[in-house]
Amino acid sequence: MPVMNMIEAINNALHLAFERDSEVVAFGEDSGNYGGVFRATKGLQEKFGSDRCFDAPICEQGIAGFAFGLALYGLKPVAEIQFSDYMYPAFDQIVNEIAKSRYRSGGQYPVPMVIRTPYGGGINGGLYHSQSPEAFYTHAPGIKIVVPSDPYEAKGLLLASVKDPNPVLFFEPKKIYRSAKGEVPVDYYEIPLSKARIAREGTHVTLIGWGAIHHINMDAAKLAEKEGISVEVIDLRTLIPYDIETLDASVRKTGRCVIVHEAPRTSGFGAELSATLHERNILQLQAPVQRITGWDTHYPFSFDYEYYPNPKRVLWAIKQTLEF
Amino acid sequence: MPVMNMIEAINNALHLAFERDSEVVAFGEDSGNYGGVFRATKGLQEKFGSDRCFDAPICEQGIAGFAFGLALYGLKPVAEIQFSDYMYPAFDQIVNEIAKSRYRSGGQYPVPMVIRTPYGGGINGGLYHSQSPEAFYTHAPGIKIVVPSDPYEAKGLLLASVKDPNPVLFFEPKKIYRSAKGEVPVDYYEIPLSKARIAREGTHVTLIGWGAIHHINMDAAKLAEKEGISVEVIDLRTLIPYDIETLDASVRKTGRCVIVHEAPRTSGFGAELSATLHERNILQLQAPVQRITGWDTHYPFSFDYEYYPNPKRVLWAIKQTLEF
Amino acid sequence: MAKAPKLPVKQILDENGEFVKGAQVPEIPKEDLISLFKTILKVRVVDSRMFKMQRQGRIAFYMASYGEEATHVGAAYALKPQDWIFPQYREQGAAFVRGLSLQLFVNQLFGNSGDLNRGRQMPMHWGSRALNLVTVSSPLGTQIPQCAGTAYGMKIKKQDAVALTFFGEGTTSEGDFHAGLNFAGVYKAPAIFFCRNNGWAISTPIHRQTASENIAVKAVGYGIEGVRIDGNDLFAVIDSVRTARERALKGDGPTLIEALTYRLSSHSTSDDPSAYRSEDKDDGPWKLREPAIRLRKFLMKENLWSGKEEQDWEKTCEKELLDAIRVAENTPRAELDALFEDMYDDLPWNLKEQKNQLITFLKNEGKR
Amino acid sequence: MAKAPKLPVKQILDENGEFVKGAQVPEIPKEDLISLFKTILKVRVVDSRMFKMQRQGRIAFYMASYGEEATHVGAAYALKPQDWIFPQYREQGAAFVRGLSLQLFVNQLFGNSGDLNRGRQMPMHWGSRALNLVTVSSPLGTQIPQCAGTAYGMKIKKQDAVALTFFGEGTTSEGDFHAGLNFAGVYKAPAIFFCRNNGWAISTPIHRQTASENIAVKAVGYGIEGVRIDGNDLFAVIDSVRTARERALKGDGPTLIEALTYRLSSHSTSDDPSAYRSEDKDDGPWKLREPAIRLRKFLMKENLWSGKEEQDWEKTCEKELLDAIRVAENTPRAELDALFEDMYDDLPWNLKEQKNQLITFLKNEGKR
Ligand SMILES: Cc1ncc(C[n+]2csc(CCOP(=O)(O)OP(=O)(O)O)c2C)c(N)n1
Ligand SMILES: Cc1ncc(C[n+]2csc(CCOP(=O)(O)OP(=O)(O)O)c2C)c(N)n1
Ligand SMILES: [Mg+2]
Ligand SMILES: [Mg+2]
Repeated sequence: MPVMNMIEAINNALHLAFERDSEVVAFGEDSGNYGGVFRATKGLQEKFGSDRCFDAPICEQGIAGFAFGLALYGLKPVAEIQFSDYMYPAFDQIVNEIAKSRYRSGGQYPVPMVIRTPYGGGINGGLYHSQSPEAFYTHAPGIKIVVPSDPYEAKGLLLASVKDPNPVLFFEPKKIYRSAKGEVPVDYYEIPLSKARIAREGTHVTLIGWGAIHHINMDAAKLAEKEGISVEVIDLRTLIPYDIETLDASVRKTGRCVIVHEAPRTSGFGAELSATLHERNILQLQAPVQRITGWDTHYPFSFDYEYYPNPKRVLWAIKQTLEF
Repeated sequence: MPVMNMIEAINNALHLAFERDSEVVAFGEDSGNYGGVFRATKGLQEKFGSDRCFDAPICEQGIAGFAFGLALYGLKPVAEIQFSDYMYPAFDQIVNEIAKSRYRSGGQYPVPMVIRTPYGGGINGGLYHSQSPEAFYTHAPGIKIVVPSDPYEAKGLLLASVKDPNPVLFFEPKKIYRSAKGEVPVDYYEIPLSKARIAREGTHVTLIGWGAIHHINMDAAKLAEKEGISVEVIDLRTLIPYDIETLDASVRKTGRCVIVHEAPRTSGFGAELSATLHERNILQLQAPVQRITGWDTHYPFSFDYEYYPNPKRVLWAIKQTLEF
Repeated sequence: MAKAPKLPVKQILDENGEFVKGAQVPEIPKEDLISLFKTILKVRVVDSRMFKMQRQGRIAFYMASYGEEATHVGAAYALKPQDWIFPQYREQGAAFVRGLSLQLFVNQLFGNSGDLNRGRQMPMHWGSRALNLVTVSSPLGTQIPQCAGTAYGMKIKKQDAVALTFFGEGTTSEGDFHAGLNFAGVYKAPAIFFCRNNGWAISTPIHRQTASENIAVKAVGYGIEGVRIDGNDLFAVIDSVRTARERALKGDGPTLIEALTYRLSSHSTSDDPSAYRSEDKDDGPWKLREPAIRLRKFLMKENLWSGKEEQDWEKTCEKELLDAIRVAENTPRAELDALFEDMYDDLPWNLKEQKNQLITFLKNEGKR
Repeated sequence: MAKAPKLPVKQILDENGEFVKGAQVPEIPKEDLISLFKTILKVRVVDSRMFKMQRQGRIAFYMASYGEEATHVGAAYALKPQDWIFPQYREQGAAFVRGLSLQLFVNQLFGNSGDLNRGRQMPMHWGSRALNLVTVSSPLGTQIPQCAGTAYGMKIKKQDAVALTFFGEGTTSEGDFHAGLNFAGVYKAPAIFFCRNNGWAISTPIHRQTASENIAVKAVGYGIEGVRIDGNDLFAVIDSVRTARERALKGDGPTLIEALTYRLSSHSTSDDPSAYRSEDKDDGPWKLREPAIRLRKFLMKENLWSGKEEQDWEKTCEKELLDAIRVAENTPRAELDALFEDMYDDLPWNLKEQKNQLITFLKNEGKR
């Protein structure tokens, strides 16, 4: 099996999706001739023509709306928003249109489509190249939200997202676009949505994360192990609709839970998970569910280390939870 | 003291704000000549001229961006978004610009301004005239979020918002625009932001809500009283930054808590409150914090009764909490 | 100096029901002309009845299109069934031309179990997948880039089809208008952007909406065709849409059509125009210019129509409508399932739990 | 047929440093011309040094403006200190003209404690309240309606001031462009919309950005003035902004200026233009047209400048810059307070708690 980094795996997935289904099209700012600023769509235009992979004008609301129209007509758009920090101009099209079309039309007009977008910090990107805005979209029922954590995951989840009959926002952790490497089958495969992955089994505490943070959590689990703490690490993969069964089971087993995300704490997706896990498992919980998150500030260029959750901060929360 | 409904109180507040400070301006779709589709800005143009109260083109992103520019230049814009369902086109200006300007400029460019917008269901408005989108904005630190629950509150909180040196989103519960009536002093007064109001003291359970839901909660408390249950009802008033002291104290006192909001459950603001109250008070809590909310669907025209939280559903949650 | 190009307002049938001298009259079979006129009358019957129904509290909301009927009736007629229509909301005539039954239309107003939307939307949010009539959505302008996307889909799938979207002049201020026309221009998508310039956006007159000389010149900024027509002239409407359709299919790109008309009705049943405009001064002149007058004159002159026929037809419409209303009022509302379904292709765990919670609650309350 | 009006490209100083025959030459004192040319050279010194600094890993990111210097240097010069500037990001010359010191500029690149932004933003996000220079913000186009708002504020406060915003041709596709120009048009706000049409938006050439004949004609859709100028001609830039400023202050409304130029540099230090354009074919002709060549010729012909002076000046700039870099590199980064402050005018409870949490953590880690 070849080793790929995350961008390569995503690019490979797109090539396969294009081959299998001629109705798949990809577009976005700089997506066509250039293959995207991160090169995720590299080679698609060359191979499949500029009808199917093309540049969009700089207009995120247009990109989302245009994708909606393509999806209505039976095509399968995989649109790219160059940075998730720049997806907000498309917020209305996503929240009021894409998320609502199936419902408001009584099921007549579903809009299966994918919006891919790089997200996240840890790259000295400051306020506008570091955001992790997934939580905003978790409050907009009607869309699915997927966040892969490594190349293998990225390929399988992206192919499942393209096949899914619902709109999917696919958040790609750009921090590890090139650094996360792993063996990836060259053939087509899917990883089912809404199934979390227990990446490491453990008994003392459940640690939940997604995307690039999953690696922080794995590192924290290793640090914890040295101190005799057994951490169960869950890669959530799909945020909406998420895999409550796996979470419930793990939390009931360990009785303790820490949730980690990059986004600001207040109303981050950790809040929903924490509230729900408390509601459902309070009798089994031996400590309150803890959140380690970005602070309630914007992403500060010069304080990347202090802002981005790191394994030691996670370990610290794990210990607090255990000592509670 | 005259009796006013909520629209009258808001209109009165705006008139006072315009009189006290010539830099206050108000605008929005149909805000000028017509005085707004709900008539909140009625009489302002006539009295203060069309420089200070004027119609905006139909373009929410423009309204928010234009207000930003006015605020930078030292004016105090009070912009209206006709329905909060239509605020999403302005999401980028609000989340990436208005919320971030002070921070990103090192404090050089704060943008004190108010965006007023009617929100909420219970009015047979269907998907696009019923939304209660406040939670989206609670994940965007840098702005304050205020939701008044009656005419007296609306006037005092709006005047405090206009005076506040930070950007404020002011969500007005249109369901009770005309039905909520009460005595309102004609003179200028402010109600401080970030202070919750204990509207009814109680000992068995804490009930938290805001806006129109506060009345549902008061009704639920009355129903509960008949069954011998003493409910402490808190009107949150300001969602960001909220009054943690009052919440903590109440929850520690009662040991039980129900949070009610109209918005869909997942990642609604109830999630943040629930997570935080669990984290801080788990040892005092005798039952998990419950949430009564809109369902994780869009707002369905024909199921207003089934969707909108009602006093009986709240009572039901209160009892579940007590029986836990 | 960036002067706007002068764009004449094309008129074919004048206010007196005469063809304008020298005008190229589009070919329209006589029976079609009659049928289109009948549709205009039908829209009026429906509009005025439904307005009253709202006043009686029998439906929650309504939006009439009095004075603007030629725009939507004519534009829809000029299209082919495989063409898609993205409405704004004030184009009920297009729905009727497309073949949406009165029953389905009325069911939507009631949001009952016969409503194609399963009772989920406010009145005036009709649509039908079978008829390539995209369901109305309230947020203004969102349909414009969507229409561009569908049109591009038609192009790359090499279909003999175009996509047309309606919108008001007020909606041209939205960012989505800019997005949609620009994308369509760049990709030469076979799209038709049909602007009903009815002078008002609720209380806001067009000169406070934009300083542009008119709406059609906005086409210049997108490198697409722009035309102005008398929107109360059915012939001009049909002609302009046909021409735009041909251009689009030839690969010459999209057209922005500005149809000059006037909203003689209130904005909606929630609106009171007397608070912002004068019935005499503002509306007055337009009452003489509304589309049915001249069409009636024309048809009568041609002996294709008579007062008697009009009375009969209106009665027929009224009766059909009252029947539809009766049926709709007796149709139960949608099942509770409709509250939770169609969020996704299936029901995720949270919705299953919430549905159970609601059912339990309703049972406890004796409501089920 | 909506034909775009023909808009000639105004040029005053041609590629050979000669005045175009019949051109009205704007009055610019000789010492100002020299100083502007020096600023252009200074921008080049800074750009090329900083580009290298990024390659050496000493700063995180940079964006050069090679070939476009006349646009921002000239436009800023044509304004008055009370006028506000809303930059996009590639207008460092405007910052220098306004008086932003090299030290402050470099501090921003380092995000150290001497940075006016308190180290919070990526490099190239300069700004200064004292200089009416609005801090750069990465989201494209957001500054355009903001500029309209500020300009309107100036108008209703009856100030003798205008607001100018810079943006690239790619940014004209954003909805915010539409919003800003439309609002400014309706309110006749004293705004100047200055588009640097440098041909490319990262890898996307202008013809894939819009099908519009050019950018300036987009003014037509907003009922505002639109002009095209040679953006590599400092005289034409100054002339156009002065004219726009006068119009604005007379109450004649905003102007959209399209300055034709070319981005000879890469988009940013993250970009590799060889992947999407040819240095020979695409860039080649523009290398001969860049703004310094003709200005140098002109000044030399007028005996206002010499090769020796240029060498000396570049050395001076280089030295001043190296000094500033040294200082910046030795300036500590901002205090941790800067992470939490300026979210609001004061620190709410959650930020206080979070700050304490972080400090405790860092202390535990021995990092504080
Ligand atoms: C995004 C958005 N903003 C505001 C509204 C509220 N609104 C509904 S109709 C309307 C006026 C639309 O005017 P126009 O486009 O001219 O269409 P007309 O009603 O005249 O047919 C407004 C402001 C909305 N529905 N969506
Ligand atoms: C809203 C938004 N979308 C996308 C980007 C990413 N981006 C940064 S610069 C750029 C190209 C801008 O081109 P142009 O406006 O022509 O300016 P130039 O760089 O040529 O000076 C893009 C797409 C962004 N910063 N903001
Ligand atoms: Mg209109
Ligand atoms: Mg450019």
